[in-house]
Amino acid sequence: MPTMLEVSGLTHQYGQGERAHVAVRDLAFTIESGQLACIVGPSGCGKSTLLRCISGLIPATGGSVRLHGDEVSGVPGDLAVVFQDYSRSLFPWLTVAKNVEFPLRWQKVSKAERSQRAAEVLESVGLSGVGKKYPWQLSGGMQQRVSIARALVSRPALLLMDEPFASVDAQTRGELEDLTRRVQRDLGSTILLVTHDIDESVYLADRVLVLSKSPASIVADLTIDLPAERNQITTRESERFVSLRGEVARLLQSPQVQRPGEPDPATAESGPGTTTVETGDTAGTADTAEAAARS
Amino acid sequence: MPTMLEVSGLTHQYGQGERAHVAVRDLAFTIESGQLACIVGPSGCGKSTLLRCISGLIPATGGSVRLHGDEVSGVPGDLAVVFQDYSRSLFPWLTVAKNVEFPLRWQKVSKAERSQRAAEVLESVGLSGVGKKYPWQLSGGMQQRVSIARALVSRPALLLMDEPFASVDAQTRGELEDLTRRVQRDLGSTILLVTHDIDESVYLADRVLVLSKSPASIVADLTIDLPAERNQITTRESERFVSLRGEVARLLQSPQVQRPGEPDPATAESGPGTTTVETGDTAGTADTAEAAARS
Amino acid sequence: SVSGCGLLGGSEDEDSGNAQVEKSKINVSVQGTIDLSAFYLAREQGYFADEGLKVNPIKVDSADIGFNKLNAGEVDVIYSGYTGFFSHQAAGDMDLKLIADASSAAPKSNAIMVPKNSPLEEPKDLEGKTVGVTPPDTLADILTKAWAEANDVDLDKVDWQPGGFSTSQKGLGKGIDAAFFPDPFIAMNQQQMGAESRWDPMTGPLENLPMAGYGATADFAKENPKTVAAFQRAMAKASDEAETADRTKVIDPILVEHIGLPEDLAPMTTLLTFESSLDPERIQRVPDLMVDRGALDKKIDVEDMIVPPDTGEDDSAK
Amino acid sequence: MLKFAKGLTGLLGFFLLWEITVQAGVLPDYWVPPASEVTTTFVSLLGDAEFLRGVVATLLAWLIALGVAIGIGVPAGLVLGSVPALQSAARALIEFLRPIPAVALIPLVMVTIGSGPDAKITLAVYAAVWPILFNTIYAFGEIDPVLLDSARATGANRRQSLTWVALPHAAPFIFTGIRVAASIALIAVISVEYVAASEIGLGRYILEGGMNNGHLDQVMAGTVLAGLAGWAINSALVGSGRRLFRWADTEERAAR
Amino acid sequence: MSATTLAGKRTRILGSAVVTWLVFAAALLLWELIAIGADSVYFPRMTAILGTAVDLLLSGPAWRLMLSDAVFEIVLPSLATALGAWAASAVLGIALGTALGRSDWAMDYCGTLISFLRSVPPVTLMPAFMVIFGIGVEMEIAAIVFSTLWPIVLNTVDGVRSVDEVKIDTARSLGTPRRYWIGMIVLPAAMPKIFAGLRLSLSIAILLMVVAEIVSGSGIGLQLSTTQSTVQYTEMWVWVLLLGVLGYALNSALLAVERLVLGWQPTRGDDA
Ligand SMILES: Nc1ncnc2c1ncn2[C@@H]1O[C@H](COP(=O)(O)OP(=O)(O)OP(=O)(O)O)[C@@H](O)[C@H]1O
Ligand SMILES: Nc1ncnc2c1ncn2[C@@H]1O[C@H](COP(=O)(O)OP(=O)(O)OP(=O)(O)O)[C@@H](O)[C@H]1O
Ligand SMILES: [Mg+2]
Ligand SMILES: [Mg+2]
Repeated sequence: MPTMLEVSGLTHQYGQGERAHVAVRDLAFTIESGQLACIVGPSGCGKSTLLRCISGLIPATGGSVRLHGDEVSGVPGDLAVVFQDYSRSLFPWLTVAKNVEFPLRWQKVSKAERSQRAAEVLESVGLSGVGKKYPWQLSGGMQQRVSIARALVSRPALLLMDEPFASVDAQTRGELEDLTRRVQRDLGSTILLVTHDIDESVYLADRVLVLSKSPASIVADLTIDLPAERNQITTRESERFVSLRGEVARLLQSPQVQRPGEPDPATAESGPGTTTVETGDTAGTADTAEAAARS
Repeated sequence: MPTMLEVSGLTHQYGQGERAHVAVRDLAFTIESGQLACIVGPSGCGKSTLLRCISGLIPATGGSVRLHGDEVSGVPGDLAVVFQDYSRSLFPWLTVAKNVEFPLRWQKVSKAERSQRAAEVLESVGLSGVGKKYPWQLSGGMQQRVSIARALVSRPALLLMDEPFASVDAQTRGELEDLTRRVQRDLGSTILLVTHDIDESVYLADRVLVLSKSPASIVADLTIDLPAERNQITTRESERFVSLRGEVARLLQSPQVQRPGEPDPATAESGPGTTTVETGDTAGTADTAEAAARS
Repeated sequence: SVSGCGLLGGSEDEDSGNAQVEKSKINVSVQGTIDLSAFYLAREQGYFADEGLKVNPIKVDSADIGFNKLNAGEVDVIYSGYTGFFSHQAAGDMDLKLIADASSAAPKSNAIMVPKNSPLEEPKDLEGKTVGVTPPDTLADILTKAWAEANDVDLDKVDWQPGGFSTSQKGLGKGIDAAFFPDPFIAMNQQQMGAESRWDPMTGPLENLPMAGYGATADFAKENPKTVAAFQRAMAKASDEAETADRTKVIDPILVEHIGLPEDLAPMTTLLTFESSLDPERIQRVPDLMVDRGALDKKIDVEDMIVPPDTGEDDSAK
Repeated sequence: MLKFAKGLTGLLGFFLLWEITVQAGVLPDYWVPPASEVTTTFVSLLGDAEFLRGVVATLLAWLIALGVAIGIGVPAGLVLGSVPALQSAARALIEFLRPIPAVALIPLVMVTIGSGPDAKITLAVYAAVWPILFNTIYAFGEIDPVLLDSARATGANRRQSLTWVALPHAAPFIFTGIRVAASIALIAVISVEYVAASEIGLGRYILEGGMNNGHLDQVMAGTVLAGLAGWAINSALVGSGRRLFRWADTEERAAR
Repeated sequence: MSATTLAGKRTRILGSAVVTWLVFAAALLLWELIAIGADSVYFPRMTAILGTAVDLLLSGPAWRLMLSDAVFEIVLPSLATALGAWAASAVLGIALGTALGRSDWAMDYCGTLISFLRSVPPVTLMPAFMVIFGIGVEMEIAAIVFSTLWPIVLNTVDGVRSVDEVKIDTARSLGTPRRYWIGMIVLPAAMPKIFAGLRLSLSIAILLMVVAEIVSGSGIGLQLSTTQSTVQYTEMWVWVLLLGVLGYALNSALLAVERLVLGWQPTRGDDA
């Protein structure tokens, strides 16, 4: 598969001088086209910052992000973002339907098709019939689903989702997870999804990137070798699932960077784990290790 | 234990005329002083509305809410709310520390004590050292924890929390859950907590209220008979925990109101469940059943 | 441009002249002073029309605005106190010509007024008091100070309040102890507040001082000699008539109708002397006085500024 | 309708106060004619065709001026609000020019563009553009960055985010700016007519009344008409604003 | 956070100061060139204006920083009047705006009156002001307050009314007592909009100062009317440009205050 996204040496620092805060330091990873990668990491470690840098909303203070091999500067087309702050990301002066149609405005899509696609995607997130309401007339979970619908409507090639299911109930969450995988399969979208739910990350992902405490660096890069077709009940009950989620949980709790060559306690313990370490940039990894040691 | 909160026949309708939307219909339950009750229910069913009515932020369109036996009109003192929209509920013109100190301003608390208490409570939510920053300089999960800290700092007798841990990572979440139970025990606070996480509701609660789809009515009122001292690992592994969470999950999936006398398929299956049905208001329950049938 | 729009009130198209004059329709900037009654008399009696002129008065609040309009070409002729003409001539922003005389000071036509029951007796009493005039180096300011100096008042000891007539009027008795007024302000102040005319400043060196006249730009005068002459003839006729006319029958109705004075007030005013001569020697007193008082820094020769009246049938005699 | 009645009550209260102060001799009636006298003059003026033509001229000039001010102020405000570099360059000149009073510029304007409609419109635009420009810039400063990011993330370019996100977000506050500007423009038009003695207009009419202080009832009647016109304009603006910005109407939101 | 705020704070401030002076210098140069071309008494050359300005304003003794008597007798009193009146109007306007914004009842009754009053041209009210307050500084202050009040009131009402619902709910749930409400929630949230009104009315204050001084015959306004009547256009321009300088200085001061007060705004972001 061709490489969709290539992040190398990515560093982002907020502010300057004394008040400077390094949110992300020297991150490096690549995502293949069509992959669904989940990012997990402690609160405040820099996940949202990472997504913002990838989406070009903020320019990284160091390193580079490449999409299809081109350096990202500015927001690339063909991209959609679900923000963590979903309620603030909806336009209060537009109805729900108009909010969802919003990204289609600058595409050559007829008005009729626009509203039809908006209705479809609203239905797929379980929100048929609220199109005429305003966002502030919806509950929190409904607003979050509107923002997911808005991201999906333009059928983006790259989808960045920041804790997209945090405010919906378990059942809807399951449905949305399945929807996400369906979108990945049907549209071939590449998806980067931040989540705090370890089960969710394993269930959804082809790969799980585990980040360290702030400033974020990659602790582990886990390939999820579950079958492509997943099922909320059977997949979650499968032995492989349970072992993988155990692995992610352990990695999150003991955030040690494994150096290539050294025996890795986590993988050694968890048996047939497929923990691989980002080896593309040795210098980067070494740096990251230092950073982790410092923190 | 004395009754802290008594909700009876509570109905709330947004808007009027054609655009009217009944979010909560004819709810009735009571919470004893010092209890921690979790509310679970599908997205958009009316949980946040219920909390807003209880806190007196919006007047219910029907029914009554009594605190310590007094009808609630206006916001009672001794109450704190963690809003679902945490990022919007923080005051952007105040630093984090000042945000947390906010509720202490009108209490007879000296300035020094105020900032000390704020620092303490910030530390207890894992946020020491960010007091001087502004809310928008924090990550989503950190903002959410600030709003929790602000609710805790005034040591409220009644604490209403609307999905308070939705944006924090698994480990922090566990710590915050334990903190919540500690607050309940140490301060004797009564806590009403909305969550989408079934495990969380069972782990945290003394009671779980399961709500139906919109308009919300009570599907079940489950007493959680786990030991008061809970532990993230052992409690969650205990057999009783697993059976209870299975029960809540089933209740959420098949939202049928059980009538007294009739055999309850859910409880019948799950064995020693302690599902009790709100029997205080039979007419109300009948109504709710109808509503459930309609939806 | 938007001025083409009729509703907005843009100026209509200029007409060209007729057999008698180069330009038959002329705009004249006028003020609210009572010596303009000669001008209105000329209009009412059809003296302008007889000369082939259609004269359109444009009322302005102060001569400054009138001069701006003259400069912008919005008016062709301006009525102004003489000091205004000489200030502009000296500044060089316009080359001006005087084309008709209007008035000179008559006894009691101007006054230093004091509020009712004022303790001020002698001009010297003004020292230490607030005296209302117009902005420095403009007419009332020059006149009042010239008069005060002639009466041995130390000008530095007086607190001059240069707000102008309207301001002096409202402040008289409330912060202003005395003020220079022309009519109709004099009559109005007497009638409304019982203020008194204490001194006539237009005495001694200022007696019969020329007060106001009509002017145009040199260019206008050069390009429209017949028009100017026609205006001069009409104004001279009207001024002479006004000077001798029956006050109550002729002048007062004009004051009410055109100057806008209330009916009961019009007869109470004291008229200036209507002048028709445009005599350079007489008028020369004004720029000389201005140079004296430091309002002009160089001498101006009135003779050069005057368009001598063309007295029609006397043409050959001249 | 009830609201209208309440508003009218407030206005009538003011007129009553005015009448009483004058009648009681607190204010001399020869300088401030009593409300009743002004009202009589006012009513008689409404039948005066010449006067009404003046009013129409004034209102038309006002309308054009406000339109031009909006056309300049809003786009300029959006651009200045979103491009800080430009803002600091422009700010110097703007802040320098802004406090220079139109009154001081009247002679120059008269010399360059005369005292006709062009002049009053120019000066009214000059006076009215600032509230719009300022409120636009400030509204822009207040915008939630998450909203802008959301728009950019959907592939909207700078211009598109400006028109579709910044503008609607700022709209209610810009609208307040327009309301402020509307009365400032009216004041400017009338003032120019008054000071520069325009050929026709409400200000011109007031000027004639005030000359020699002869007809202060006429001055006051003209002034009252200016106020009433401003009120009518404002009501129209508020009415359309309520329709336009329903979503921002806090009362609507509070109607739970 | 957003791209608009990315440039470093220091470089931006430095850059903006340089840009500011460059813009000024360019404008002055342009003026000089145009004036040479136009050759009109109405538009004297900038060098002439600046020369006159130095004579008028900067010819005093060294111990007074060269400031001449005119500065102390004309400029400073005028400035004090404008600033004092503006400050009074700010206090009054914010108070009134807050009261009206928080009460539907009050706005119902006063809204009409306010929109009536704020459309009344202050020029035509000058006679009334003169009669009520006499000729002098009180009348000038009254005229300035009357005109600067409305933008502040309107913007405050707007700001007070558009406080985010969630923040209001939060404050209510935290039991914020009435007396703290305005100072701690309403005003901070409305502050950006109030500042827009304050800045706007600051220049209106200078404008009305001139208008009032022309009628009352004092200060800078008198200089303007005198120089106009006596056709001293170079000097008139000195006063006109001085008004610009004063306005610019006052506005810069207000901006500094604003930066302090509104520093919390994310879009102001000296941190992002
Ligand atoms: N301001 C409002 N105006 C009109 N309808 C509203 C308003 N707020 C909420 N609603 C409606 O009321 C219903 C209940 O909303 P509520 O926020 O209480 O749900 P919830 O149970 O908290 O959902 P979630 O878990 O998604 O937060 C929803 O259907 C919503 O559309
Ligand atoms: N605008 C900002 N200015 C300064 N610091 C910021 C800003 N935004 C974020 N930060 C800091 O950067 C760090 C990373 O923030 P980020 O939002 O990327 O975390 P996150 O991984 O998304 O956390 P969470 O899971 O809680 O959302 C945090 O410590 C935060 O305080
Ligand atoms: Mg985040
Ligand atoms: Mg909710």
